[in-house]
Amino acid sequence: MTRVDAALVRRWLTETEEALAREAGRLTELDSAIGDADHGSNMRRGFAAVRAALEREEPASPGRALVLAGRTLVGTVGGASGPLFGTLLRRAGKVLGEAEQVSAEEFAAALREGVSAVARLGGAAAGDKTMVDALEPAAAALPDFAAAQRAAEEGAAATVPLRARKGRASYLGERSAGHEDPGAASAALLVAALARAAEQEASRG
Amino acid sequence: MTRVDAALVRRWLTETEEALAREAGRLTELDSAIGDADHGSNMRRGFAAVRAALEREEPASPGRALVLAGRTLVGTVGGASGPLFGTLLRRAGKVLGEAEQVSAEEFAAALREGVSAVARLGGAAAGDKTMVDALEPAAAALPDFAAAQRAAEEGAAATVPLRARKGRASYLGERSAGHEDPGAASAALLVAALARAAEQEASRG
Amino acid sequence: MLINGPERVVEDALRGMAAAHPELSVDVENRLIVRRDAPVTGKVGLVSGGGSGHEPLHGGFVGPGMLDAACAGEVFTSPVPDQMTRAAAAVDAGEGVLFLVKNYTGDVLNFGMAAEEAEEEGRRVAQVLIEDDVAVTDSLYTAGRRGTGGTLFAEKLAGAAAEEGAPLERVADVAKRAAESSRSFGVALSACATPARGGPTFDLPPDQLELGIGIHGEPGRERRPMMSAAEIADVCVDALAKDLRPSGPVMVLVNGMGGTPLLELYGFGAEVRRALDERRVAVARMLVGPYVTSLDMAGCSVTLCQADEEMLRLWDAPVATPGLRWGR
Amino acid sequence: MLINGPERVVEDALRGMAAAHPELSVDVENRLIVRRDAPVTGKVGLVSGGGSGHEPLHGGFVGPGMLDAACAGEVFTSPVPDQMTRAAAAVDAGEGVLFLVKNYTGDVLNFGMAAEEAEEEGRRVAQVLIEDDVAVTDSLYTAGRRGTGGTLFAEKLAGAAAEEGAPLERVADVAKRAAESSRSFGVALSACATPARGGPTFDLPPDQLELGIGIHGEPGRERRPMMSAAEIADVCVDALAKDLRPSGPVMVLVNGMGGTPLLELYGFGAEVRRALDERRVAVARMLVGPYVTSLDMAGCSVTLCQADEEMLRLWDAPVATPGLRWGR
Ligand SMILES: Nc1ncnc2c1ncn2[C@@H]1O[C@H](COP(=O)(O)OP(=O)(O)O)[C@@H](O)[C@H]1O
Ligand SMILES: Nc1ncnc2c1ncn2[C@@H]1O[C@H](COP(=O)(O)OP(=O)(O)O)[C@@H](O)[C@H]1O
Ligand SMILES: [Mg+2]
Ligand SMILES: [Mg+2]
Ligand SMILES: [Mg+2]
Ligand SMILES: [Mg+2]
Repeated sequence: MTRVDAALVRRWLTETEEALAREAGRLTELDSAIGDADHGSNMRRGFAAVRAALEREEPASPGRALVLAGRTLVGTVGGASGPLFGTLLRRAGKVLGEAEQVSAEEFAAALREGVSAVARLGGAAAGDKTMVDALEPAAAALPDFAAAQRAAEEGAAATVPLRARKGRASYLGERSAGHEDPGAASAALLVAALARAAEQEASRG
Repeated sequence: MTRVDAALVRRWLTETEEALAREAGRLTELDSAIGDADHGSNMRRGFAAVRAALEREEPASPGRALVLAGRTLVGTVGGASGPLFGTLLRRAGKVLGEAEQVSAEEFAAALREGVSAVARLGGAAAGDKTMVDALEPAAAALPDFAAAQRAAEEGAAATVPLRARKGRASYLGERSAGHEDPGAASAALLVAALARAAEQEASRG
Repeated sequence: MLINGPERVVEDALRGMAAAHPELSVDVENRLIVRRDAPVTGKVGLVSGGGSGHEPLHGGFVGPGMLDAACAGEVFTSPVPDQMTRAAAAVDAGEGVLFLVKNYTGDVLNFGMAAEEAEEEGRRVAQVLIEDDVAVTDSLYTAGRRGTGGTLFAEKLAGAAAEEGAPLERVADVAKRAAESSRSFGVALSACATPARGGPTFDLPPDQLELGIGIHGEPGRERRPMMSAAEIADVCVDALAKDLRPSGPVMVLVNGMGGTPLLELYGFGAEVRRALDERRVAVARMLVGPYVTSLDMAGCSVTLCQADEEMLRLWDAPVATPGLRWGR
Repeated sequence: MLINGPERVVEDALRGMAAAHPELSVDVENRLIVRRDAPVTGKVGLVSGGGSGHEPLHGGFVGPGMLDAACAGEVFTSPVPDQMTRAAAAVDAGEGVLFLVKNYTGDVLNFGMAAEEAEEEGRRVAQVLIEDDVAVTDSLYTAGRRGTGGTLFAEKLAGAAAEEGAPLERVADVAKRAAESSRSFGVALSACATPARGGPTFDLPPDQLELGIGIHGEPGRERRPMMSAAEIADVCVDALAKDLRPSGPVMVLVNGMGGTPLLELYGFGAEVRRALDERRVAVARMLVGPYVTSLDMAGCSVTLCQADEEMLRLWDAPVATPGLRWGR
């Protein structure tokens, strides 16, 4: 796969919506251990709205699709994850602009900018036990989508022993260690959905 | 035992206090099934106050001891059982008047009047699933104290299948059946304590 | 539990009331909460009380426009006659005293003894019984209907009438009218835990509920599989409307039993309103909150009080108590 | 739970607020509760909001003398920027708008985005952050202190200042002063059950408690064997006094987390008062009740707000909201 178009982005976000519908319970479970037990329903609500918006507006370029998705997340999720995941997609979309197709490299670079924007907005660095721990290594591995998925999943798993320094898990101090960060877990789902969408695209030729 | 004096009444009520201290948990348990889970602590509080009042005031006649005990119950228990058990003892005491000693027959007659006063005050008849179901047969068996104890215990046990028609158990309708009435259970403890006190008196000669 | 020990619960709560409400006079030893300016010249004295565990009822309803005094019993145990005679003495300005009594054997007997004593002391005492709970149907075979949410209407309306300077007979009449115009029905989603027992008073699995409960942690008339808020509202409103047959506007109390979050209670209130609208019952006033509680019980009750113009005027009159407060 | 379904909880509650409070204007679709007379000419608009599940905070604090508008998020989830910009538009009378924001990443980010948008629309917007929870100690390694009970003081005092006609800078300054003068500490005796989860958010045996909890059902900093109310009060007051080092009189909020009966809460209040007396901290005002809750969580928090003369005057100023009401 060398080109990324609006269809691929739509497939990515639809895949994500389905994965979140399946995994919402687990994410909320993770969030009840070190947070406030809403992450699963937050993400699910947000991506259900994203899917509906994409179906309604049928954006013609990957950039527009991402901006629409990001804006929808900001407008429907709330909490910490709404502005953060929303910024990830919106920023990446803005970087891509109006082009109907972009190269995998351009796409990867845009997502990297999105991830930087997330880290800036949240003031979080790798190791703070947030979604950034899954997003940064994944962004670095792009445009190898399969490698990005592995990196995100490893990054999420690596949050388990960490003590949180950002978000509400940080209030637990030492007790935040020993649990996977819910936002990192959902970020890994997002990246895995991207790898699946890319693979489907590749297999379709 | 042919004569009843203040010492016997004091021993009776002290025995009752000790029995209630032991059995308060069970009484509250019974009251939580068909009432409001306070009967054990009510009775315990009341008879602890009775014991203290008797020790403080050392009434010289059985009548005065009973009036003091009854008044103390009215003044410290509250709920349905305070006025009812209070009336039982106060009325019996008033019947006995100032005599320093009374016969077992006089004592039995006074208690029978006390039980009638309870039934009148509460508007309860035998079979309504109240303390009256233990008190009435016991009063009828007096002055045979051992027989009275048996009658009270049987009367209390016989409340199990009944549907309550008085007190808060009546609100449960059919669901009140299948549980022993807490007030009948404590009435049986009261009568059993009397039998014990009388027996001690007899064995002492 | 957040307590120092089961036997200290009521005393500690009264100490807390004293600390938080300098505008009230709290007699911790005798367990009385009294308006600081009592007896109020020219005003009938209003006394209520009952077992503790229903807060803000009754102590939280002491103040201008509502009660002059409340007697606090042990948890779920009616107070003793001594408390009520003392309360009567504290609030009697010579215009007489009204006892507002929830219909439970214990309350009736203890208030009855107190009324006798107060009359022996030369006071004029009237008593009004509140018996509004339609879950208790057959009063021939029960101790009569329980007094629950209707108490709030009786205390508020009679309090307003007394504040206006109405004589004892009229204040009693207003209380009686409020009580007779009120119907309540309660539902439990959990049992409550009493301090004496240290745990729930009965077992209720989370997928079941009890219909027709009172306010003393007792089981209800019937256990049913869990229902939605909308279904529960329909059950409550049907039971109430069948009994009250309202012909004009009603005042509605959507009452929390203590453990139900306000968020859920307001949602339930929306369904009660819908159910009333559907049955064409006009709602003149609506109050939502935990007012007549049963410790930490999860659940709710609905009270309808059929209201004429005068009752609405008395309802709207100013009230300034810890638990209910509006107007001037 | 007394609900129609986890996804309908907030909407249903808003419908209930609309039914029970005709004096408020409730926008169910956009999840806003607004003073009916907003925008009030000559008055700074006060907007707050946050996740639902803390009722009466914030929607119950809308009304004369307190907030002009509140934005309701999903349960424990901060609202979205759209809601806040709409609220700003609804309450801006040209005097500017103050956002009162509890310090949580979600609230800070969403309110921050909304402030940008509102400024792009040409409004003057100030923001004040509330971060009063001393259980969160090391702010270098956390998202800063949480905003909890101090919010009530900030909303009440700033609301009173705005009602007096103070300009935006001064209203913001009052809010800031209230926030900076407040310290809170919370204790859980049980977890809370969120509708989405359908059960408790963590396991807490009845013989244990969690110290240093927030208001989102999260576990605290430390688990301990059960303590008496007196011991808990000492722990809370020690933690607060150590951090605040009060030099003058304080206002005290003894706050229930939702599931603790008022009877217990007042008893705890008595112990808080004793603990303050013993440490020679003068108490100028004391409020006891469930004001900043965490659904049905059993437990409590204590907030101390060091108060000067002006703050006491603003506290005593009239307020007329569903959750807090006094004065004219
Ligand atoms: N400052 C931050 N920077 C980056 N990610 C963050 C930050 N704060 C929180 N997060 C992420 O957000 C997740 C929580 O999201 P969610 O539960 O939806 O919101 P909330 O914490 O407001 O309830 C955390 O698991 C974490 O990954
Ligand atoms: N009308 C009545 N007549 C006789 N006994 C009654 C009556 N009502 C209640 N009782 C007795 O009182 C007992 C309950 O006492 P208690 O639990 O202390 O008071 P309460 O019912 O007020 O909580 C019942 O078990 C019953 O035996
Ligand atoms: Mg969360
Ligand atoms: Mg009982
Ligand atoms: Mg009782
Ligand atoms: Mg949240």
